[in-house]
Amino acid sequence: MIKKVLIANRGEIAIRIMRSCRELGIKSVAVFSEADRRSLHVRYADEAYFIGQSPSSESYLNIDKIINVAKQSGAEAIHPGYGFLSENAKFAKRCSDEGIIFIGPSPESILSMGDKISSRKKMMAAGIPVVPGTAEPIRDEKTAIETINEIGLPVMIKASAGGGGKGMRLVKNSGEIENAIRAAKSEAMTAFGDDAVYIEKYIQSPHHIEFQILADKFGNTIHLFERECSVQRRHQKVVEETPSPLMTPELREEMGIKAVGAAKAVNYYGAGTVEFIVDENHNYYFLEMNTRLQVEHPITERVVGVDLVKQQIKIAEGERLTIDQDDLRQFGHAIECRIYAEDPDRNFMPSPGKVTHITEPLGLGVRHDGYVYEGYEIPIYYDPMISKLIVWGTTRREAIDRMKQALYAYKITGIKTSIPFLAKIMENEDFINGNYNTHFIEKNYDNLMTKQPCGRRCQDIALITAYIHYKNKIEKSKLSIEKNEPDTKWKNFGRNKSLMRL
Amino acid sequence: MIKKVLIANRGEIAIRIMRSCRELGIKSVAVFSEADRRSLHVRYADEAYFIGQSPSSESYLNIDKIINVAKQSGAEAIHPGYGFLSENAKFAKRCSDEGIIFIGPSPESILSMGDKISSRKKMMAAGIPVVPGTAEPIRDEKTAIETINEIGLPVMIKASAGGGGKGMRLVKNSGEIENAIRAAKSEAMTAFGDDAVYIEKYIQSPHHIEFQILADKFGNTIHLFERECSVQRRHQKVVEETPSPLMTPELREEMGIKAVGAAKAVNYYGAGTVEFIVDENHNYYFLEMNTRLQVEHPITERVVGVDLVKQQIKIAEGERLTIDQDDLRQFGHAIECRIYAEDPDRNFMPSPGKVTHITEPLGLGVRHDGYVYEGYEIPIYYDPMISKLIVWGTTRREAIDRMKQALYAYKITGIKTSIPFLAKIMENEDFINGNYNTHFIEKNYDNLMTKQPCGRRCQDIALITAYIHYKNKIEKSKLSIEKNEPDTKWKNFGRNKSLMRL
Amino acid sequence: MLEVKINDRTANVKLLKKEGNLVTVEVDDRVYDLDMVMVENGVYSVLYNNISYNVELFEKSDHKHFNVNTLYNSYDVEIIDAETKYKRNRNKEEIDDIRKISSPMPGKVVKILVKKGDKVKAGDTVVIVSAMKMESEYKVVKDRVVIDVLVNEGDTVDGNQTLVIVE
Amino acid sequence: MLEVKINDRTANVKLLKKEGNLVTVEVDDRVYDLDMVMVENGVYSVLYNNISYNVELFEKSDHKHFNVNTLYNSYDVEIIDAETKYKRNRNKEEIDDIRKISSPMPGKVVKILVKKGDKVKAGDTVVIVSAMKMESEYKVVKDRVVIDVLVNEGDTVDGNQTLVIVE
Repeated sequence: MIKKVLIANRGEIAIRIMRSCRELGIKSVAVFSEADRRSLHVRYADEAYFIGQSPSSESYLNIDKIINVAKQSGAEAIHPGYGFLSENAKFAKRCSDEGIIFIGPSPESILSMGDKISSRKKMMAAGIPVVPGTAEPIRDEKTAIETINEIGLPVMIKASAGGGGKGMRLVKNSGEIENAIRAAKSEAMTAFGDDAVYIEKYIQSPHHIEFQILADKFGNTIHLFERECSVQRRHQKVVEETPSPLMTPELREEMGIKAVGAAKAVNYYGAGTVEFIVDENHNYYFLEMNTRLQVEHPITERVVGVDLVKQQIKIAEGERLTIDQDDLRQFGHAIECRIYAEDPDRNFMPSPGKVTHITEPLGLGVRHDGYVYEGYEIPIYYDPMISKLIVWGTTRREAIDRMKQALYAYKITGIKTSIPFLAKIMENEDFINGNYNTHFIEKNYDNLMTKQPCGRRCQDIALITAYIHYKNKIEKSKLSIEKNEPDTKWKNFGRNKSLMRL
Repeated sequence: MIKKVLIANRGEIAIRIMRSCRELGIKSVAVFSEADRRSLHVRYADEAYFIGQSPSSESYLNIDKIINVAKQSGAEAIHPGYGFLSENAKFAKRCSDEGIIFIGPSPESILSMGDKISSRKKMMAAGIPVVPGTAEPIRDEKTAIETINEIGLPVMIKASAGGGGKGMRLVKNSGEIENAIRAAKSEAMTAFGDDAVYIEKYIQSPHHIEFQILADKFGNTIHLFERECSVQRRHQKVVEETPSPLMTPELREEMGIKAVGAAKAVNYYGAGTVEFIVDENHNYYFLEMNTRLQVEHPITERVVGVDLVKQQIKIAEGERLTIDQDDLRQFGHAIECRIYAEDPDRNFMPSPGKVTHITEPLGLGVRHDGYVYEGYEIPIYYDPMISKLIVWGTTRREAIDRMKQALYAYKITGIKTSIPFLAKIMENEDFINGNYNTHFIEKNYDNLMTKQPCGRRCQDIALITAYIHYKNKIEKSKLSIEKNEPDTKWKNFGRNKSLMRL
Repeated sequence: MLEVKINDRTANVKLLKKEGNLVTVEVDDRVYDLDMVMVENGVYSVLYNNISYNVELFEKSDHKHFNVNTLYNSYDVEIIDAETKYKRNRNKEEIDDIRKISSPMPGKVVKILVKKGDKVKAGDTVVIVSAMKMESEYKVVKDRVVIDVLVNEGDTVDGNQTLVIVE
Repeated sequence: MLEVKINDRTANVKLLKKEGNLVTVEVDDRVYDLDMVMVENGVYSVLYNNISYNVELFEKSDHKHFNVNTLYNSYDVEIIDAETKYKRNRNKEEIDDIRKISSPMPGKVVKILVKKGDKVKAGDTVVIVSAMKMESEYKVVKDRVVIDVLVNEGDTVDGNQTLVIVE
């Protein structure tokens, strides 16, 4: 039985893990950098150890220091959270060498899934579909044509030395094939001095859909259904939901079986996520496996009713899974919005700074996983995500309405956040209709950036408030000068002191 | 379709109702008393109207003023919440006379259930068990003995003019009957000048268990299972949970049918609660029906997955229920703790005042319905309940662990609250074993009032913190006097102003 | 060095060292090395031997009386500085025999049962204050004479405000 | 009367009446009767014709610049008092032609690409600041000469702190 866990992380995920530890009666040990002395995870933990300077490389990524704290504090296990060392096979190995339980999969599983080419091969061997394409660069035009015919249109031709969109050609009609190959090769030669190309199936209207996996150390592997993660900005997930509006019961069952197969192919244990790309015709392809807890795990917890962190800990302790695949079902609908400290009006520039005031959304069907508090100064060194808002409703429509309501109630001043942008997503017609893929934000950009018009009255009320605040302040300041305040008490006290000859 | 609702209430329940209105796209109208200008329900509403002085009799209980605001604002409906006018048949009638929808049952249903004797008779007629006893006072000793034999032991003999425990006798054995009757009658005569007595079945180890009802205006009536409300202090509920640890599937089904029957017997529509007293042998008796939303409704919402306020609104709009009894099931376990502004160390004396700081519990399975915020001054005029903490877990044990964790994370300074007392309940062995009835707090009082011992180290840290705070303040104050601060800026500004001859 | 009173215990407290938020403090015979930061107004995060404590201070208006909450306990703490000592001595001489009757909670004066000059007996109720639908009666513990009544029925009063003075 | 600037609009604002939290204010040609209470530090509850508005003020250190948030919009508001007007006139004369390059967000200076005396062309990047794993490049909009570089690589800088001065 694990009695004490070191959480090698910070922010909301550190606190979320500590909560489950506390419910299990497990003591939690926090580590913190210079910038994080005031962070909530330090205050929430049972113990807290300083591990170095603010940049992550000198603290949260420093394996030696973290191992030292584990030994010093007597923690039997380390939970890495997400990010930082969570998918670092070396760290997982080191834990095992030092006799510390790493709450996550084996170093071998992490390595197998960490490398794109090796994991692709493993998946193909296990019968999991991957995006059709060439594994080796092609220099010969004829081979290129043959390959394209084999894969089937549409395809994407990419310079193998490539990047930045140069030497890339999308081919949709068979008449375009030869011209496209030549153009791509010549462009690649000019740009990179190498005309080798890759050919890959082009996925139209791609959806990013992932399956949550749980596996124990005895080979029992289950999935906890899907999460739809197609609302992305610059390949960063912004909104996630479950069930996916694209999913059918048949597709869910089939993909679930494949996801379990993917995990079994690398002897996976712990919690993990198998990511797929899915097109509108329900063709799906393995993308990668995240060998850790995901940011968006709470929507699964809400709809399936399982505490994933507790499951991770139990698996790490060597317990057998007590949940059968057949016991699980999805109840209602959950949506997560990631709240970032960023300014949507300034091209989503990060907005660290001091939180002067915060009102958190509460009530029926609302879960909020955050870490900032009034007076907290958000450091410049780490991820701009400050919290996650998770709502649940009996239907997708109710969940959207509830998210709108929760975003309305959520107020943070002092820093800029993505809340207004998220509210616009909840009001967007394509999103409401569940009619979206990974191009959603790009396609709806103008709509999402349009502000609710606020006429002159609204403006006047804003300026009057500032004016009255300013007036009151001057008034108060004048009174204070007249009355010789503040600090009268202290001055008098000073006088008393000298009177009494201390 | 209702487009605007006036909420004739304040505090957490006003906000909870407004949330559901917002999700349905309905505008909400707040009313507020003098003491409540800064209350959160005023800030959360779309519109807010002042209705009078702080005492409830001059504001929240003033029917004329509330009706006026409804008309002025164009609200088509009024939601009364709980307390205040929620079970006032006159108010419900007045709404109907004025063409305003009262979100609650008909005035007739309120009246039928409002009177103890008439509701008892109606229930007996409908075949709902009531606590066996006499409806009329008994003066004659022989009749008393016959009645006791009819009801069966144990019984309670009560002076009909009674009160304060005088003239009360518990009879457990048949040998005691005659003596007890004589003693009770003589004591009653001495105390009240009247020796008439009532005889009632004495319920040993009583549980307070209630069933949630929903009924539409077409006679469709369902129940949403039970709530166990036996943790009470001075007849006030403190902790509620669902499912009840006492319940069996058979008893649940049987009592559910009776609860639906009770509602039907008074042509009930809307949300309501049928309260029963249940003994350890699973005998149950109708106690009363609350013809409104209950404080503890969220535990039902969590376990059954239905938004009760939305259902109330839909029923009031004249919609048919879309939920069948057979669709409903209980998923997991939920517990509610009521957080009061009171000082458990001073005999639970109320503790109104200014909230200087608040940290709300967040995360998986935690719902928090509150209304106070940092800087808010809790008024002296209203109920001391400041919030409700509702947790959910897959099992009862997980829910208890989660509640402990949430109470640990919940911090309020400036006022005293019942949080430490609630934490002790969650750690109490009888509670953990689900082995409790309405005598729970009385029985476990010493255990619940015992503080976690905190040795000298704990004390020293407390006093050092105060000491360092004091030191820092003096230090800062000295610096400020030397530097001629604060308000230097304003003074300079004053100088500039005069320089510029304004 | 200062005397600090916590509940009924009076301790001698001395700050030995202070560097930023790292402090070394002597309390009677024990020395504590602490990392102590005020994270919110009146809320301290304290690390002692790497154990994390959250300490909340509720400061009374004189800046010397505190209500201090740790996880499970609540303490009354008083900083006894020279001013306090001075006042205490004075109090002893001048006003030792005057008793103030006050309510620890704010509320509304519902009923005043005495007037100036009345003689009251031990256990008599002097004033009733109501807050949040609950009434509290304040009584005298010994036979007394009412010196002054400072409030009227219907008044709203603060916590610890003097309502009646008896002798 | 004062001038108040909101985004690009300048309005004349005059307080006509004030009784507790009830104020009557004239903005240009319109008169507003408002019930306005600061409920939290910098957060106002405003009732206008019984409509409930929540207005959040984020006050800059000079007490005259505000970022004001209503439900859907965010405004920059400036109180133009006599001091501001005076400074503006002076600015025009003295430092009209000096351009300060600053980052609106706090962060760490990752790279400085110029030194004192350098001539830079329109569009050239002058300094790169990183915060929260994201780098932002700051460029000159016209051909300029670098007058001074006020920070070093690796420095942590505040939002709106001047990093480089060009002419």
